[in-house]
Amino acid sequence: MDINLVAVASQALNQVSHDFWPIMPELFLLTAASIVLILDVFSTDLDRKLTYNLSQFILLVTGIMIVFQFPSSQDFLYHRHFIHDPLSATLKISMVVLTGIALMFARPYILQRRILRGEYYLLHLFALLGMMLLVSGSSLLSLYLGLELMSLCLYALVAMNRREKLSAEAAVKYFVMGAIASGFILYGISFVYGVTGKIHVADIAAFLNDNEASLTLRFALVFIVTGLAFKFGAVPFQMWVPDVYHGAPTSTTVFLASAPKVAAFGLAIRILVFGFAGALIDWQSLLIILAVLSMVVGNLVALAQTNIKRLLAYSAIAHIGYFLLGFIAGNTQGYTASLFYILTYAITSLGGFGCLIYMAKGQQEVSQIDDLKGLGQRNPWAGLLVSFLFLSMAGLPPFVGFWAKLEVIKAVLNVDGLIWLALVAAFMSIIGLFYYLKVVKVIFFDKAENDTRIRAERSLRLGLGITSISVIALGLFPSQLLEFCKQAFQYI
Amino acid sequence: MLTQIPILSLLIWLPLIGGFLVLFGPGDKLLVWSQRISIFVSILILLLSGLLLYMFNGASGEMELSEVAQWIPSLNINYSLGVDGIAVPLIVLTGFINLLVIIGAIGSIKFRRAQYFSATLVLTGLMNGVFAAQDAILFYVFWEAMLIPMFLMIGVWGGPNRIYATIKFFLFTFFGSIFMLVALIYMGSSIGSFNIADMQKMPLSLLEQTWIFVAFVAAFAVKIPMVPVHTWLPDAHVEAPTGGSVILAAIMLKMGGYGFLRFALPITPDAASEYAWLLIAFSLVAIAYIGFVALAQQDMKKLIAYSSIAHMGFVTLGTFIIFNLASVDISSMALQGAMIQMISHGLISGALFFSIGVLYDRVHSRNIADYGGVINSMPIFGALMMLFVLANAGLPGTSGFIGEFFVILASFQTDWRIALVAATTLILGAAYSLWLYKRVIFGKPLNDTIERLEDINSREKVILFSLAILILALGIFPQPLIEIMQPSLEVLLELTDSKIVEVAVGGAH
Amino acid sequence: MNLEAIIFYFFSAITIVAAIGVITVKNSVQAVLCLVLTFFSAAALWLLLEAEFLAITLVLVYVGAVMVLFLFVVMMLDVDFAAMKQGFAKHLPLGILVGAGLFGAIYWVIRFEVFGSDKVAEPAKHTQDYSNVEELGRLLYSEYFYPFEIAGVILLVAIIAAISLTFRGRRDRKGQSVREQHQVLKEERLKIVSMKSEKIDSGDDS
Amino acid sequence: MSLTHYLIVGAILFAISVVGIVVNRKNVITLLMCIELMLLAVNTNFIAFSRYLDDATGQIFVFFILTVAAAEAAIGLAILVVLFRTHRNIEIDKLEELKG
Amino acid sequence: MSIFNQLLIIAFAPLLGALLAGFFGKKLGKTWSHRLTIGLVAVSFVLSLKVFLSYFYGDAEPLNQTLYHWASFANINIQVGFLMDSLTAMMIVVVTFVSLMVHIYSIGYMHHDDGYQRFFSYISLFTFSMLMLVMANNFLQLFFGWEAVGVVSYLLIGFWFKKDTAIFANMKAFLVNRVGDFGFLLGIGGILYLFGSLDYAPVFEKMQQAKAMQESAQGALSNGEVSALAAVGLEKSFSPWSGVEWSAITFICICLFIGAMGKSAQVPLHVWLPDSMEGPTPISALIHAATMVTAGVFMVARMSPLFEFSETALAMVTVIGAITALFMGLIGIVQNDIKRIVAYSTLSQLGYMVVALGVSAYSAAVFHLFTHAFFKALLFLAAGSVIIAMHHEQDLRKMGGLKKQMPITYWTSVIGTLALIGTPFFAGFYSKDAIISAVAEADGWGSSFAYFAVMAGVVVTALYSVRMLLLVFHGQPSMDKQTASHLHESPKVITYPLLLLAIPSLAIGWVTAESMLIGNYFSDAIMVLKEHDTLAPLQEIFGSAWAFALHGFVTPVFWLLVLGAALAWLAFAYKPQIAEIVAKTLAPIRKLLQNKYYFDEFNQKVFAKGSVNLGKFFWRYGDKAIIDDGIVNASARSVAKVAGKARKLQTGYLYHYALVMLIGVVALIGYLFIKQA
Repeated sequence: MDINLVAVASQALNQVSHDFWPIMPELFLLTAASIVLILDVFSTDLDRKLTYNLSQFILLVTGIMIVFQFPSSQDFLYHRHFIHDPLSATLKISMVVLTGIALMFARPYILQRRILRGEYYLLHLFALLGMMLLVSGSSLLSLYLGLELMSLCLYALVAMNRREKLSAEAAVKYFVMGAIASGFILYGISFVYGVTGKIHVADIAAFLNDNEASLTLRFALVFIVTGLAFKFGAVPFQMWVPDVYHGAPTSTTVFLASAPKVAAFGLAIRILVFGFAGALIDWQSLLIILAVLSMVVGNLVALAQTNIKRLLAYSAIAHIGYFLLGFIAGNTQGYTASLFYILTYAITSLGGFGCLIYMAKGQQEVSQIDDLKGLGQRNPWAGLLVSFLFLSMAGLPPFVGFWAKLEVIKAVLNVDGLIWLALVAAFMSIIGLFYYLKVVKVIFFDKAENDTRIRAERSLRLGLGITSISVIALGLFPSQLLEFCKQAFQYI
Repeated sequence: MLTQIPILSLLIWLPLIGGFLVLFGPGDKLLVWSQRISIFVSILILLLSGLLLYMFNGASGEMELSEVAQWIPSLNINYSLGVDGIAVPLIVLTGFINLLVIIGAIGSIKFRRAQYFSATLVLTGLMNGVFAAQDAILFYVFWEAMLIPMFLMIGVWGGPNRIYATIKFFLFTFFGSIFMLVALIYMGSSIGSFNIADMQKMPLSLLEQTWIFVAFVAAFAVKIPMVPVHTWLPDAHVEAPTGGSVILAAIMLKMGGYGFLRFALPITPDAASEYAWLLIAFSLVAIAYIGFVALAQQDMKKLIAYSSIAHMGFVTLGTFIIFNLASVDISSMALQGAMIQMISHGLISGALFFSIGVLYDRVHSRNIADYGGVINSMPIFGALMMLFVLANAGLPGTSGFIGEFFVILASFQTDWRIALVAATTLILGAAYSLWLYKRVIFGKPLNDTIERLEDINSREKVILFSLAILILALGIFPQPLIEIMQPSLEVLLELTDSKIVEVAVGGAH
Repeated sequence: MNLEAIIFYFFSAITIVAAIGVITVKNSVQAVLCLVLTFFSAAALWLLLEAEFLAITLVLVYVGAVMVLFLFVVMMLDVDFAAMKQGFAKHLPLGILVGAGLFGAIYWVIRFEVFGSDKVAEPAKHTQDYSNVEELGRLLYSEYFYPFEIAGVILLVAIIAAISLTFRGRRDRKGQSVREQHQVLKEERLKIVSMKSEKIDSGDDS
Repeated sequence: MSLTHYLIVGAILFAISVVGIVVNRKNVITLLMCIELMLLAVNTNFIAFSRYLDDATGQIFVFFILTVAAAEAAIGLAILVVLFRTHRNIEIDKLEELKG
Repeated sequence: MSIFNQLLIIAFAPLLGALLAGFFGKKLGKTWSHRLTIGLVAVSFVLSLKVFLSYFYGDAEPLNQTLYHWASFANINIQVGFLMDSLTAMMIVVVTFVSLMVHIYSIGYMHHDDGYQRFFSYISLFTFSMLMLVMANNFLQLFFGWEAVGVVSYLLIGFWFKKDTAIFANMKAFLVNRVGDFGFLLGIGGILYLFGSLDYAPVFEKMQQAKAMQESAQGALSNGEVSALAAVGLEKSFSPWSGVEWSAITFICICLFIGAMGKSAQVPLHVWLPDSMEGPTPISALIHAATMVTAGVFMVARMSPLFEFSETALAMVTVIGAITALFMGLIGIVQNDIKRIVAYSTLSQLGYMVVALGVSAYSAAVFHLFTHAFFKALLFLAAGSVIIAMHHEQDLRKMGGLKKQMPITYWTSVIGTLALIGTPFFAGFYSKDAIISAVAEADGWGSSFAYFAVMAGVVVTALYSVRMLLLVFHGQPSMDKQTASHLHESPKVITYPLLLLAIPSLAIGWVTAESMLIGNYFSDAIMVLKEHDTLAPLQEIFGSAWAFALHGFVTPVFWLLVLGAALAWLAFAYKPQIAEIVAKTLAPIRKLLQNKYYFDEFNQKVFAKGSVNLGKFFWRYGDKAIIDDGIVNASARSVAKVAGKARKLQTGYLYHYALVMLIGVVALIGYLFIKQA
């Protein structure tokens, strides 16, 4: 019996070592982050330069690893809890890059505010880990755990500015609402499990292939979609978005508005497309409602904002509405469009929130739109770059936001009977344009209160530069990114 | 060898690169160099435009000097350029106006001048792009991108109420064009190509055509602008700096007309023919109603802005009247009228806005009541302005006459009542133009400021005289222009034949 | 009514009443205790469902650890609980309405026609040699080793986060910010006060 | 006892937790407890399904949910502590600086 | 040199002069400016005379030649070219001759003016424009000339741009003319519609065919006119309003005639002409008496092939002309401004010409145009001479007794007046008598009224002409002493043109009358249907120019003339009290006349003010209130309002957030259930 056990164990080990490669980036990230965690505890460097540099280095290596093990097939691993496919790799690369840029913005911000520093970077890394696991999850369980890993890190990151009242308030709101949303998703999952007896997405898909979706299953679907919508920040589950974006430390907002959205996209694809493809009609109709509401409410309320962070938050809500259009189309082209949309939006909003850090003077936060006054005069380069970002959000050519809108509208137009949705999107983008223009107006037309040039840290300049240059560069040559998004869906 | 020059690309990218070079190169610190570069680039653009005229053959009426490169293969969107007889004159006009605006800015823009140059150059490149694009999405990219420098131009260098005006301008235009984008995507994705020529050939049911046509009208009617979506124009003009007004009036408005000719007519001929009466009606309203409104203006720029709307009414009238015309001759006449009206209005309104700029630079008021007797101190200016005002009133012998003449004559062939309403411009146009002239230029000098005004300097002379010469030359001998356009217009007329293929009803007999 | 039913109804009733208590009692300490009661009775229900391991875990881990943590925090924070339930009754109708609506919706999909005993028959009870712990353990370490690892990471993160949020070390110290110093304006630091020049009386000091 | 019975218990718990969240306007701790209740409802559901499907997966799922809930509770309470330190109270009513 | 080249020189020599004087006036100086322009106009005149004589004596063939293609595309071909025939030849002589005289005269008249060069540039430019108008061989060029003379007239009326009245008058003139042009342009549109071309030639050819058709089918058809048109494919018709049907020809003719009404100042579009006297006097002579204002008459005569086929249009022409002839003359009686009297006289005489057109006596109309150009220019220039002498005083009541100091002016004025009132042997007699006898012959609609008007007009003409002569040159001087002491005859540059113009005023009638009135001088240019030929009876009584003049003494016309002159003498020289008594007894009529029938007031209030107010109304309520405030800004506001309201939903309270989320879930579930059901 002993021999038998050894044999079984060695066999298992063999199999494990054989299958180790696909999850290598995550393992590396986890291990390295843990090591840095220990290093950080013993570090005497008050600025935590080492931790920051190591974090960026880890991101770099992780990114390289993902590129090197970029899959050419779709594999379900670890008892089918893990999926290794181009989509997951694509999303992971994007998230690594976005996290890296977010950290660039975060560094000077937290230095200035003396926020706990080592953990701050590390929580980013753990959140990234959660997102990576999330987008690779292929069972409801692994998806749930990935989601929670990400969310818990984000809750903590929002609360990190411990002396700031707003930050604490935001954290409480985020946490409570997030927990409720998790509860909803779980409740939905429990019914899915109850009806199908399965928790693997592939099994659920198979079940739906053989059986008609019962009312109970669809009911469960509503709960799951609700949870997804919450993570995206789609109306009517968007209430946390403005408050959290506003209250959180700006550096956290930068992060919050970028990579987690991409991860949420992965989650949505895994559940809705991999799992519930058979119930497409049902979630499609739900998403249509969410999309329309998001576009309308997001754009309308953004119009009334004077606080730039809230404005961007509402704009984020509106963008989720557009993003959902691609999803609604329910075909590869649509998902590609949505991925393109969410990626470009993540880049743009990184820059959009990042510029607030860029503009901040000392401990003073940039909170009101009017704080951007005269940027174009004080610092024409920066003014131009920032307005590129806002114009891109408005969906104007030649910026990348235009292609994103074009793609999703095209996706919707290809579905019969949804032309009206495209028209709604078009109409709401007019209102959207108005408040983006308001920002550009403040940047260029209003007189600056003082003429001092802004001297920002190199990492800030770099971050802003990267985001806005990519916004225009991708606007001129969107083809590569489009292909990048397209290949992610080659197995769907 | 000449034929191998990618002239259209050059015409688009040279000003764009020049503009960014000025902005990020010398900037305002080395203003002289900014100025030199801008002027050099502008002259180069004008020369290239001339070269374009030379290279352009035009006999076939088809696209020429085409350039195609893959851009976004997955969407089948290409960087595809080409010009026909409709686009060439507009591109040449753009090059010409660009140079004048740059020259004009040297004296009248007092701050952030390098940025102004840069905005102008960028704008020029993008406008050339609009006229040269043969891919619908490429067209749209230029079309929208163009708004940004203009938005900045009005917003930064404009008058006191510039922000309202510039945002209104932007939103109005965007409002129209976003629906056009939806229509373009719709067509593009259903035929798998965004090539305009393919769209022109694609079969569309009447229902589809109607919706697409509505989208086109939304875009182009705002741009041109037609009543009742015209109110952005007076505001934008009033607040814009001189150069901005000139570009706006001389070229941007033309894009609306160009769009009708390039998109609305050939792509949705049946819908256009179905609703031509409506557009004709709105054109007539523009001519008569706006004529009266112009009469009531107290602000010079606003007056000219309204007169622009009235004049653009002839463009739309000429464009849509063709659906009521049976003969190719008269249809050609209508389209020729519309096109010539566009070119001519580009020159005349440009000249008028420059003239107002000349006055504004000296007196700092656009209010008619602040002027009077300018001719006493500025006789040369007065004489030139006389010509422009008369051209604006459609005097034969100036370019302003031809378009109106052709369009009125052509519309008479369908219904003399249309011509009757259109011809009121003869009276109204003369009334507001001459009344303006009387109040501003004629009379005793109103006050000391007016009495001591200096006549136009050599820089202003270059601008105004060159415009005057062109206005007269075109008025006296329009045939060269007509010859360039005619073949393309005939091709266009063929494209406006009904698209709807009668499906034979299966005989169950 | 058999014994199982009696037990079920008994513990269900306690669960629900205790749960209602959680949201209605004024004192937070009492509320936590209500929650503990809920968990206990729920554990009993779980036992009925033959989930012995989880029932025990719920009591041990959850009641033993998590609820104690709750109590700890409730007592640590110096909160005036007397004022904490004001206006409760005012919002109750709305709450009940929403809750009833939600329950109604849920009920519709789980009603007896869907999951009743004639639709889903209760499987045979497990035999005596069945070990719930063993089955779960086997699954957990084979089929579910991957989620298990993730759960570990989640706990790690929870530790990091909780510590970094609550730990009050002397890490928030002052430091210089080069950037801030760069952006300082003269006016902010230097105040030029215009003063009358003092008259020098000639002759006095000479 | 049919499956429905257990599900109804779960549903009632779920509804109570939701009502608690909506009705409670003062105490954040109660909110956290309501969330625990909600998870309890979910867990009950899972276990009931697990029993009636005769499949241990549901119980495994509950195991993980319990783990996560514990971690969640820890972070939630930590945030609560932060909140108390900045606001000197934990009343939901007073958390309204962020709005509009 | 071919005739075509001569025509080129005739037309473009004045343009060259205008450009030289205009652009290089400062460098050329005053002297060289007038030398150049006069020289070039003189060249033009000499060649014109040569051409004219070749037609008058040499029976030269009409010439129709294209200069260049202005616009040609598809099958449309619009050109610029010259049509030279008898009518044009006559016109170019009139234009260049009067222009030349005015050029010379201006040397003296404008001597002290700052805008000397500019003035010469303008009048040369005018000459060019007028020549382009009369020499046109197509409607485009006609319209070009038509508008160009209007513009130069505008510039010249406003020549003294500091004078408020001048710049008001010039704008008024242009705008009123534009009203006419409005009709004219529509007429051109009709031409294109009906004939498919803008050239004269195809139009006239078609109409000749129609004429031939009609003459061959005379009597066989009850409605010959229409069926003849139908036979050549011109039967199209318009319906201006429901129930009324106009043939296309009628429509075109009426439209064209509206143009003529503007240019030739026919009621009610006459209002600009009296005001145009704000311009320098030479201008009034050249533009507002001799040439430009007769363009309308010329045009209608040129279009006689069209007008002949529209009884309706002809009737309208007759009535309008008759009204103008009589009622504008009446105003002349009460005017005191020397130039305005001449202006009203011009209006009245234009009315005569138009009446003649209306009764198909095109030759008579054109002939009157011809003679009138000379004597009216003469009268204006003489008036100018007086005005200079009076130091720019134009009020008759402040003159008197100038005969002694200004003999040349006086005698030339007398000649002009006699010609104007139609004294036998003078130029005006032939043309006016021909018109009257043609009107008498006519039997179209309104012709009897026209006959009354022209007969009464004779009295009126004599009355105001003689009155002016008496008040200016006879009687007691009423000017102040300062002026009186400096009175002297004008310099030679002024008197020579007077003398030169006096010669044709005196003699041109009996030289040309026979050929132009009853001969076939105009036969290649003017088409008259047989049944419209009202001048035919004249041939019987005409005999020779001499005989006709003698016959003139026994016609009632002559006695009416004498009556008018006698009345004038009685009331203004013999017993001025009579005038006062009459004025008192007919006070309301006098007031009406002095206010020019309130045309100006009416136009000012209704059209000018009305348009501006309408514009303001449209602007305020249409553009601003409805479109901008009502739609654009209101929608922006309401969006902002909704946004503000929606923003309030984000209360900041956690439980609200949870509630919204919950409601969202319940709603989605509800939606699912509903969809299910």
